[in-house]
Amino acid sequence: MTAALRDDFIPDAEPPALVVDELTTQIRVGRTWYDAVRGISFAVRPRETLALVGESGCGKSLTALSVMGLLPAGVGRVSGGRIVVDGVDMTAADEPTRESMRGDRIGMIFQEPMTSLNPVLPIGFQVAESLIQHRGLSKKAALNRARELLELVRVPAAASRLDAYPHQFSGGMRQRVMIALALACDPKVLIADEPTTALDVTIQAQVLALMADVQKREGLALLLITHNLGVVASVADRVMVMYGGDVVESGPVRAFFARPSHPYSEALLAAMPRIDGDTPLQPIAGQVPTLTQMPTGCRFATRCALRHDRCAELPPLTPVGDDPNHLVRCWARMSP
Amino acid sequence: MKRHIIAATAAAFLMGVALPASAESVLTVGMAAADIGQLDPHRATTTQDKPVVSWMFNGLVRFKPGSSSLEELEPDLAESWDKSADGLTWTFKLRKGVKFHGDWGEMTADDVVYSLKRAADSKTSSFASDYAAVAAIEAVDPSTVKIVLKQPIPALLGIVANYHGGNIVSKKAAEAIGPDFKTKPVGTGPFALVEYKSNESLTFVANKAYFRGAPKIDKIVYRFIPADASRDLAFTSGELDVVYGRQDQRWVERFKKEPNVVVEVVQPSELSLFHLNRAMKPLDDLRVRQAIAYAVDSKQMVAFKGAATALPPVSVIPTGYLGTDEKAKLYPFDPAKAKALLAEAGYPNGVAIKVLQTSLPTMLNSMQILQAQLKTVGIDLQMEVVDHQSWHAQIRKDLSGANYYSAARFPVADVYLKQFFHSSATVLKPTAVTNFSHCDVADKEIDEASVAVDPVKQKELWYIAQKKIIEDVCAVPLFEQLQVWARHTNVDYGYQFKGAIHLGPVITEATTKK
Amino acid sequence: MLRFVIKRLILAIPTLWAVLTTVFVLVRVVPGDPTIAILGDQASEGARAELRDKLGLSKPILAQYVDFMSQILTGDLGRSLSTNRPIADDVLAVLPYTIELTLAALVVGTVLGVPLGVLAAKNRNGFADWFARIFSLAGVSFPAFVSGILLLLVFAVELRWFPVISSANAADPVERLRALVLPALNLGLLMVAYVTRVTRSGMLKALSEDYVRTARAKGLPYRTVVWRHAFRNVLVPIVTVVGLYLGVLIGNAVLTEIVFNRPGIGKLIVTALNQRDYSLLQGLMVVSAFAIVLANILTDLTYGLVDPRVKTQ
Amino acid sequence: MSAPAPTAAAPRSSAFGRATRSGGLALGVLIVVASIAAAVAAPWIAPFDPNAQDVLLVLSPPDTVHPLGTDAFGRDVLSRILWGARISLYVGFVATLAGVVIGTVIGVVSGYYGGLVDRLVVAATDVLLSFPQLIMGLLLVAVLGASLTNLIIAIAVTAVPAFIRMARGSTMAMRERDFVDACRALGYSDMRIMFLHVLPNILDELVVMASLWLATAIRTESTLAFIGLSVPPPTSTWGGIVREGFDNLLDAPWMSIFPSLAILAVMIGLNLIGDGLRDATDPRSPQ
Repeated sequence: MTAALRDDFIPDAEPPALVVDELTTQIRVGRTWYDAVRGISFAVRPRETLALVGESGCGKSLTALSVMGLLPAGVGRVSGGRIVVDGVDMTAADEPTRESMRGDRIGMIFQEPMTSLNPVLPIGFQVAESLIQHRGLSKKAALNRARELLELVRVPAAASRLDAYPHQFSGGMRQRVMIALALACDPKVLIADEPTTALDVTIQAQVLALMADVQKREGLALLLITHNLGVVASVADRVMVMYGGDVVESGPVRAFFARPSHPYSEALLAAMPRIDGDTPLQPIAGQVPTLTQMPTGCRFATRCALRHDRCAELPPLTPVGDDPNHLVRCWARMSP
Repeated sequence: MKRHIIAATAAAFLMGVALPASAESVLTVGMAAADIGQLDPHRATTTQDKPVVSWMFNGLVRFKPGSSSLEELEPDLAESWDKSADGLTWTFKLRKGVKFHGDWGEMTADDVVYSLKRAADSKTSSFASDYAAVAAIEAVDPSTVKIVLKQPIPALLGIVANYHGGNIVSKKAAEAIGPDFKTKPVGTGPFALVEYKSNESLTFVANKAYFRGAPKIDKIVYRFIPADASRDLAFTSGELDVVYGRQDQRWVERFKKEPNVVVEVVQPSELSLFHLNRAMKPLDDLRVRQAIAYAVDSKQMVAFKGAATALPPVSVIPTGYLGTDEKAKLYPFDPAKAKALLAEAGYPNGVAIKVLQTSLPTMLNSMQILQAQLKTVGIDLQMEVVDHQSWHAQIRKDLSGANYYSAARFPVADVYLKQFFHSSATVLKPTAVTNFSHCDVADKEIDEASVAVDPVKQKELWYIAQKKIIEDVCAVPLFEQLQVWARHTNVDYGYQFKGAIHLGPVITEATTKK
Repeated sequence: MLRFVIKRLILAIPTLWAVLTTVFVLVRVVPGDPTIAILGDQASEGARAELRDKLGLSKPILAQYVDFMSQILTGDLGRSLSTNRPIADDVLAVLPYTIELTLAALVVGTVLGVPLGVLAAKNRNGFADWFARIFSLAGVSFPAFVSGILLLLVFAVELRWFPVISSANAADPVERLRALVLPALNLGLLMVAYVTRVTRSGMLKALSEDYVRTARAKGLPYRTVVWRHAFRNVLVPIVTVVGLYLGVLIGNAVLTEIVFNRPGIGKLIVTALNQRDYSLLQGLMVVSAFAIVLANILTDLTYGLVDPRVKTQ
Repeated sequence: MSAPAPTAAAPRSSAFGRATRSGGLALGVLIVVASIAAAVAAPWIAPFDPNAQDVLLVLSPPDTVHPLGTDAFGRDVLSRILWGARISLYVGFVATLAGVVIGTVIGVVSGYYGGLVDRLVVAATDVLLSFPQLIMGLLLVAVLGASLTNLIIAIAVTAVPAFIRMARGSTMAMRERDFVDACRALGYSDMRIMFLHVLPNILDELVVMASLWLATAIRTESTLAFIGLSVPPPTSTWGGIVREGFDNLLDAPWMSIFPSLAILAVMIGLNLIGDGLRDATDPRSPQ
């Protein structure tokens, strides 16, 4: 029984564009491989937005890279589970197949717009490149399409800026270029890893709105990786909280915010600044243990106020209350 | 000048392209030097200069090709000559119809007079001192030249031979070309210079009007290849027909084994002398100088260099010169005696001698052997290594405690003795040449011998001079080295190559390449 | 761009002046003078003194300096003390050889060094990495005079692919090119190690950059990612090294020129120094220093081509 | 990431494998330390007196008695290489050290103060760089003669501009950083800021560059030997042996090749150290 199979949140569901099943990703430290993502499962349907939330080092970016097949060679590897993108099993596929999927049926936007674009290549070409690669367009046709894409993401005077270089663009504009780049081949799945973190607040909103707009228009399945619960609240359909490589809680956004159930989720919410601002911010005590020092059971145990003896054993994901879509991994919060 | 280079380059280009290689006979000669020294025959003194001068010029008489002996002089531009009974007046009858290279016309007595006067003038010649005894040179008629001497000299024919100052240049050319004559020499020889590329090569073409007949070789390319190994490889690969060989046993053996190669080891030899500075401590003490003489094992030196190319020294003058006397006994190798002498001189624990040394590898190598030999008797030869020109300059400023110097000279004892052992040649004097030891013990004999009319008396004086110099240990002879040249068998010089007064093979009208 | 070049050239004048003055002073501090080279070692001290007067070498050093500088200012390099040939002629005769050797060596160094560096970076700590690093170091560990002879022994004497005497058939363009191969290889080896090192570390850095991840996320084949995305960014340090070596090679060409029997500025400088041909040496040093200045300007201009962030104002 | 002893037992890999994966630095240190040890121990481990000539053994090829053959004077090449290591390594270390110290001090001062001082330094550096090294070496032999000291000077002189440039560049970058302003605000003297605050921050880079420059210095010695700038005989240096071997390269290639291999080994060692240090100070590199 996996979470993905139980997840039938949208009744008239199309088949999911992205299915991740029992994914385990390992990281090498010295000569030993450590589990950095432990058997996580989820699915994202077209037009749906799944937010992956957690502190840095919790494994959310690794999950994204695993899906893309972009784990740094020799340092990270997928050691178990299955990743299916638009019906293609990425884990079983060879590298050429994965290459043909990346940028075509699955796109990704990275956190750092300042460094994610190649400084020595013109913007237009960078957007056009995947069209030339996957669609076999001529350079001219691809550049023409790139201009349309840049217009789509509202880059002003797109036509005249095809030959411009990244350093001539502001951060927000660059992130728009990144979005255009990721969308170039009309992918089915888009992964956005902290797409707005590096941007000014006002720009953040614009970029988020743009993403949401494009997603609905293009029917994308969006996997949004963020540590910002405000962003989650505003754009996500569902949310999944990760800690130390485990999914500790997942569910529809509304249910999650209404009843955050894992102690870590609670702590995250408590640490989030609010507009009303009455309650003082509560930082989460302690730090995420390093990979080499992870507890074997519940990985949050070292920082958890509700810790008890059973926490030495990993709790299963169980429904919160009677909501089958809202799951939590905690002995203390498990429904009796 | 610029036009000249362009024209020459264009000519070379045309030759290279238009003429198939088989059509002309090109002789390529490889020389161990970075560049030519001087092409002006009256200035040419280095090993790389002398052979090419011999291809371009003639003297009144010439060394028989393949010989380095004064006994074998034969007519060249002069057909015949007479000398007066007192030996002071010489009359030369010139060959008629001899043409200079290019358009510089016929050689006449005027050219001979001009050339010999030029050779006698230190402003235009490096050999002026050879002509010190000449009182007058006159053209009697266009084909007769008279030379009058102040006093008899040991070998007058030697100074009018095709060697050093005796080479005859074109008066018109020398006057018209002026200072550029040094790169555009004009002579009467079998080959004429057409191109000089700095650091690279000299190209000569046959003088079709050569008075002994048109040369069979059409062109000579004389290449400067200073690196021994690459010169050897170019010879092995067939890119050189004739090559200057290393004065080294292993070199000779290696090339003797190669097919179609002839290695020729020829006279004259260069004598390596270790000049001891008698004006500087500790070599101002005869006993220390003698200790060095006893400590030197020239047999071992020869063994290091190899018996094929090196000879033990016989005197302080190279073997085979007119006046070299083997009776003047050298010190035997006797390290015990050396140590005893050192102790007697007050150095029982050894003594250090500071010497300046050139960084030229061949000379440095010889010094290393000497250094090791002297060390066994407790003499510490401390070398200060400087570059070659600095060394030349500094040893002439009397800055070195002793000095290793290797040289061949005109093969008459007089020249060697005067330049190296006569007090007038002592360094720092205006008349200085290469007397580094401040030797002055045989001035009287050297001077008397140079004006002696009786050859027996003359030889006797030279013998005494050598004996005195050896006894006073002005210099310790180390070893002699012969000249080594190799050619491919398809090259025939046209004579037996046994001696090379010009330090290299004379390429004549008879030389062929199949 | 023209203005940039002119400005740089003007800025280089003090450098050239300083080089010239330094050379002028140095060669006069050096013991020895041209008289031995011109007169030979049998000339008397008196004859040599006469020649010194004639060549103006016995004038006060300041007067000589003034003469020299005023001559240079008229654009005349003067005449060689030992051959009396105009120095400009000698320089022009060898300059093409120097230029072709230097450029060819740069090409060799780059063509060998860059792929080795990329290969090493792609296979970090793998066999290829070790091979590339050791091979490139072997290229510099053997001094040029030894490696040159070894190359000649194998390729010119045993295999007969190339001539031993590089300048023998200079009039024939094909032969001339053929003769250039071994010297260029030999001289180029000098810079392979450094180019490999810079390329490798640059590539290692570039391959870990975010934009490389972006490129991979586009589904580009790894080859394309490596060369189009990562490598393009390493061009700047590579150009820096290559530019630097342009100067280094001009100076280090001497050994290669000697071993392969090629004329060249470097070899001429050595000869001039060995003969104490002051005027020739000074003239050549001006040319050599000027060439290095030009090389620097060329390097800076190239930055503008390989990196859009650099503008050559 | 700091790595405590891993829990999973790592498979024992070969020495080479271990070294290549993470121990390049260790291997480099091993090579260099071994070379230094050989140099120091030369008097005890050299099989022969390096200067003992033997006319019967001239240029004899390698055999069991003379594993690396003999030279033109019948001297044992192995012994000469061992003894030569002393001079060659010494020259390399001292020349590099001199280059680093002089270059860095000038570079830091120049970069820190800027202005006229800086301009003069830059101009002087340009002039130095306009002299090709070999020409500089030739001039030095001509002016000063060939000696150990002059050899060191010739090599150090080429290192100085490189270190000036590096130190100057880093200092200029550092000067813009806040902590320098903070130091100034605290009233620290320029000297103190430059050498107690700026210098330690560029030290990493300096050490890496110095290790690589040392490799170059050891190699340069053989090139300079060719033009006559070496240590007076009979003292042996690696470059000197290579140079002497060149005269007999076609008869006795071992004379040039073995010392060249020694140079290669040390260069590899120093480059590994350089790379290792760079990796250690570069936060991007894995581990």
